[in-house]
Amino acid sequence: MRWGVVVFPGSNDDRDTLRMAERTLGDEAIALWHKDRDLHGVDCVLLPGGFSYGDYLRCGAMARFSPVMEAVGEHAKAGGLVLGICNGFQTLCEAGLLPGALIRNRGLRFVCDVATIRVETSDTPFTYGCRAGELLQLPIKHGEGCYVADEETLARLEADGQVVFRYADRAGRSVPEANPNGSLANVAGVCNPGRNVVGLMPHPEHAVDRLTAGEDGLKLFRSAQAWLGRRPSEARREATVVPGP
Amino acid sequence: MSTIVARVFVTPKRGILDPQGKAVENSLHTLGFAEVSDVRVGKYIELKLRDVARDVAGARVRGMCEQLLANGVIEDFRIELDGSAA
Amino acid sequence: MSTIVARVFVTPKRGILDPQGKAVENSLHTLGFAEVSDVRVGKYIELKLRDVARDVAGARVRGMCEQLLANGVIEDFRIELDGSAA
Amino acid sequence: MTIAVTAEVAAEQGLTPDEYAKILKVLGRTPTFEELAVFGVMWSEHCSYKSSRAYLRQLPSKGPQVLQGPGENAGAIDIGDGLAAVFKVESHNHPSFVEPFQGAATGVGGILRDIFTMGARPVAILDSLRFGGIDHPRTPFLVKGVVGGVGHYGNCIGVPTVGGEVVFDPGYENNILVNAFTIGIAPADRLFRASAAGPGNPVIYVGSRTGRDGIHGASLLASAALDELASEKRPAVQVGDPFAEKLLLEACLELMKTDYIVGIQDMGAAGLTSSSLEMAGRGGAGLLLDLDKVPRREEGMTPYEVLLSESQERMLLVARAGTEEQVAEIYRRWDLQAVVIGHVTDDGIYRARWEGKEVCALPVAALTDAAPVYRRPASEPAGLEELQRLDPASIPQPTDYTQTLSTLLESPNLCSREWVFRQYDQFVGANTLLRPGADAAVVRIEGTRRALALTLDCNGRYGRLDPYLGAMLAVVEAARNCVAVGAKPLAVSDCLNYGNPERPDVMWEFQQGINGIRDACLALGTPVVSGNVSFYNETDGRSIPPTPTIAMVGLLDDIDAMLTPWWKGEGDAVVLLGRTREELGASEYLSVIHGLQRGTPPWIDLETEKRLHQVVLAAAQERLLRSAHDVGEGGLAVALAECSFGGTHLGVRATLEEGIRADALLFGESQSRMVVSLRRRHLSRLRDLARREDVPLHVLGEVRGHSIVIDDLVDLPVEASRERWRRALERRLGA
Ligand SMILES: Nc1ncnc2c1ncn2[C@@H]1O[C@H](COP(=O)(O)OP(=O)(O)O)[C@@H](O)[C@H]1O
Ligand SMILES: [Mg+2]
Repeated sequence: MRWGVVVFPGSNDDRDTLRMAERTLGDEAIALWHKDRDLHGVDCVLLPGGFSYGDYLRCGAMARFSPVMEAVGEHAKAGGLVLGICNGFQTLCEAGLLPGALIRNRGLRFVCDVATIRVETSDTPFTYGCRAGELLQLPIKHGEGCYVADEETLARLEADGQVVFRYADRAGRSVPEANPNGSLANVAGVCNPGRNVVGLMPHPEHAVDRLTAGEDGLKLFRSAQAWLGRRPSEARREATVVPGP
Repeated sequence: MSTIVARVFVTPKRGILDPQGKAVENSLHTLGFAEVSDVRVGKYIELKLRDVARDVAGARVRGMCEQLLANGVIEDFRIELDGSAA
Repeated sequence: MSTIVARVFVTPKRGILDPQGKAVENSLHTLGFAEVSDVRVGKYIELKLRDVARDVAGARVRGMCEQLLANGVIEDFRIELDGSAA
Repeated sequence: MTIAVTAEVAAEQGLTPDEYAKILKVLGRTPTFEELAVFGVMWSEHCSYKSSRAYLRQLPSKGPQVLQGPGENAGAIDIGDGLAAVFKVESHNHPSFVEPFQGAATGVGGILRDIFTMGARPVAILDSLRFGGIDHPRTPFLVKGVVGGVGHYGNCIGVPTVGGEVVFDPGYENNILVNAFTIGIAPADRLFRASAAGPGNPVIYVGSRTGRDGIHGASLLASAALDELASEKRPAVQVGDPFAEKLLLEACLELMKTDYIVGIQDMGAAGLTSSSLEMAGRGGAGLLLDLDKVPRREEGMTPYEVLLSESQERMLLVARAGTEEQVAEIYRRWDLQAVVIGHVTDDGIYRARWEGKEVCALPVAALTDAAPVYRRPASEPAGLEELQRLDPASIPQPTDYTQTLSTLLESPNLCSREWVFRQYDQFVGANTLLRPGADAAVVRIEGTRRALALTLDCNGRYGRLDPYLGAMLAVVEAARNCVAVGAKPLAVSDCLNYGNPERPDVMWEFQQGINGIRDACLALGTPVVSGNVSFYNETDGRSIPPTPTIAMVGLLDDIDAMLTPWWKGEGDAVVLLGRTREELGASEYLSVIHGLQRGTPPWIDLETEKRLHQVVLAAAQERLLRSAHDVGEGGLAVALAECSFGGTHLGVRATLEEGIRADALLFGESQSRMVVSLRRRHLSRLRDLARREDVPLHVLGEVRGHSIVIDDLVDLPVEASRERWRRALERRLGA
């Protein structure tokens, strides 16, 4: 398949993400320059981590206005796949493509670690190959990863199964001690109502190599490959599936 | 139509977590400022507007806030033009 | 002696680089707000003071700024008590 | 307005009467105010190395692996596959004391520029930090600020921070040390030099605008003691903009793929003045600069301010005539401006114009060649011999060794640094094979089977008690830390932090330090390819302990040979390589448990050290070892604990050789020792290797259970003590 990795001024996981898609996944991957309105026919848009526009004012607040984001918005509206990682997640929230917002970590400090993430639903293109309840070890590295949303929004997300990932302990319990940044309900990632746009703070693209941070992150990208390659009959079946809690 | 100074105050919405406000309040208490409460930390943005009539200026700055300076999901904003509320 | 609301404005000192202000100004220009200049981004802190006489309140808040709220090396601060300068 | 130049004005520019006289002589006239200012910064200690240059020449800087030695923005070595590793360590001590967050941040920004100026993409940052006693009221504020600043810059620009040091010692109370190291990778045949050549070629200014930041900043701050500078005389603090530097980095690397560049140099200390003059000096050319063309951030700046501003995130380059527009186009793409501010000339004169008027016309040679070189008087500090005296009999042995070990493991200099490096992005780049927490960091060389081992080391207490040994032991520990991860030590960058060179005792410490580094580097075959000298680290006449921070770069030819310090499997044999002597002098144990900083640092024989390295590297080659760890501060007991703190909760059962007092066995810091673990079936082969190099080998015991058990002296549960060790720093800092 064909991946597109958006490059904003200040993106800094973009090169790793491109390399991952090309070398590890063996797919075609192209960089999408922020000033470019054209997505060059990619199947999936990846918004990488980093500090777009220096994270000045608010993370993702300025990136959201880049010309490329118009195209990303249309791609998303048409049901195209979009995955926002860390700064990419923040940008998708700022752009209104995902609900809620990400604020300063509870501890007020940047935190770099490997976190245990629980997959809450397999009903997104990026968790298609995972089991609900499956645990992933993924790097986190952010200063503003505390997920917040007003009560109705959060209730709706829970009800519609839009919470895709949660911070959990090794036993899979989403307890406060496992929450690295104070996110409400330990939320680590969410999706839009259409479920084709997903954002998360952890870094699956940095967990694709046994020698660095393990390979759990691959599951998300392999899922997207499988989801795009799935049989039409499946597609139809899914379309009728009511999103579970 | 000369230069207008606009001041924008961006504060965390009531009910939205304010980790910074909490931290500052705690530090102030440990520093012995026991009388302090309800600390909220937000942003203060100062800017100059050139050759804009006062009556349009307000609308312009509101536009800036809604589009960029504040995030309506988590923040409220207030505007002052040349020191008086707009 | 009832409750006093104090507002503190912390801004980068003149002459000190304000990367954030620069970035915001550029974005505002690309968003079509060409009339904007001299953008400076600082902190805005709101707090309540319980049972403090107005005349001491000012000194107290100044103390908070010098000790914690502002970094004297690179930031200036201004204080308002119940909406009027202190 | 023009300021009349006198000896007094010269003094204000940091020039001594002699130096001013010399200026009058080489010029044959009175300099203009601007010219005087240029001399002032170029002849400052920071820019001219006038007190250290004569001695730095003694450091070995040659070797088959060296592609670029001292003298450029950074050193470079051959790491195979047609690639070069470009690296340097820099100090930012005084700015970090004045404003910890921004000082540390701009320190990192500066060293990053030194690396990508050479055409290398930075792949790792390390930071060596020294603060006063951890209980000093100001220490937590300084630590939080500095660590925050390092993280802010490195995280934002997207270079992983993978290692360093944190040391607490009252000797740094009023003068903290912030040394930052960066390494980058470039094609070996495309290293860029900072030299101006080709009359008519344009001089191009790129990056952020020039403000009044740090007029005389680094150069002044680094060339005088802090308390000599009345606070109002302290230059305006520089604020770092890592975002601007990220754009600058990408734009420069893009430009470097073309053949437009003749020379390129970052603007660091002494800003435009030193960058332009150094380029002219290296290229043996003249320059003509129109200062009015320099992009400015503020109104009403004077030529003096434009020449001396130390605004960050700026570069100066000389391009081939006719490529101006292409160069500008590349920077525009990254939303940066590239402005032609002058051109190269052939008359060897440095000319600067302001509003059409010439404010500077200086023979470049006069500034560079005529720069003063001092061989300042040096003499051993009084009372050093007394400090070195230590009567072991006067040191009572602990009654409870388990308790003593826990106390050490929770002490400020031995507890985990996790609270620090948790604030640093260690993953970006996707090549970090060994993150902070081991003996050295290991970073894979993109697209190869090779990897770099990186470490910063120094022990200031050793330095204070014997500046020669202290420097030597810093090199030795750094090398051993590389070997411990399976890498061959290749080359060194050094950051020499000392007091006021005008004091004979400090000058003596400095000379001893140079000798120590020279001897160690010669013996270990690790040339010094770059470095930095930081003098005047003193306040109220008290200078810091001699602290020559050593950055060692090692190479792993095959990442599969990489070693970590942590136990791998129950039943593995645990072996001590090297000999334990009855040495307590200068130890962490003596300082933490007995409150003494005296005695002499441990004995070292460089040949013995080298043989230890050969044994461990050979064993790693043959894949005999499952873990390896350097025995350093805190001695054998602390090392065994660290090997048990890998997260698996595996413990160890060890019995020690008899013969010397127990506290020396457990906590003494004898050099040239390493703890390794391996499958029992490999023991005999390891014995052969050790015998061949005649390195003492002692089987301590085995990996077993979930406690650290040493004879009947120590019995410490791994999990509980590891938690206390991990949390100690945070607790002590009240973070
Ligand atoms: N300031 C720092 N930044 C990043 N890593 C650090 C820092 N200080 C210490 N570390 C890491 O913590 C570990 C222990 O440091 P240290 O005790 O100096 O190791 P050693 O004694 O083997 O030199 C090392 O991996 C080191 O890189
Ligand atoms: Mg060390």
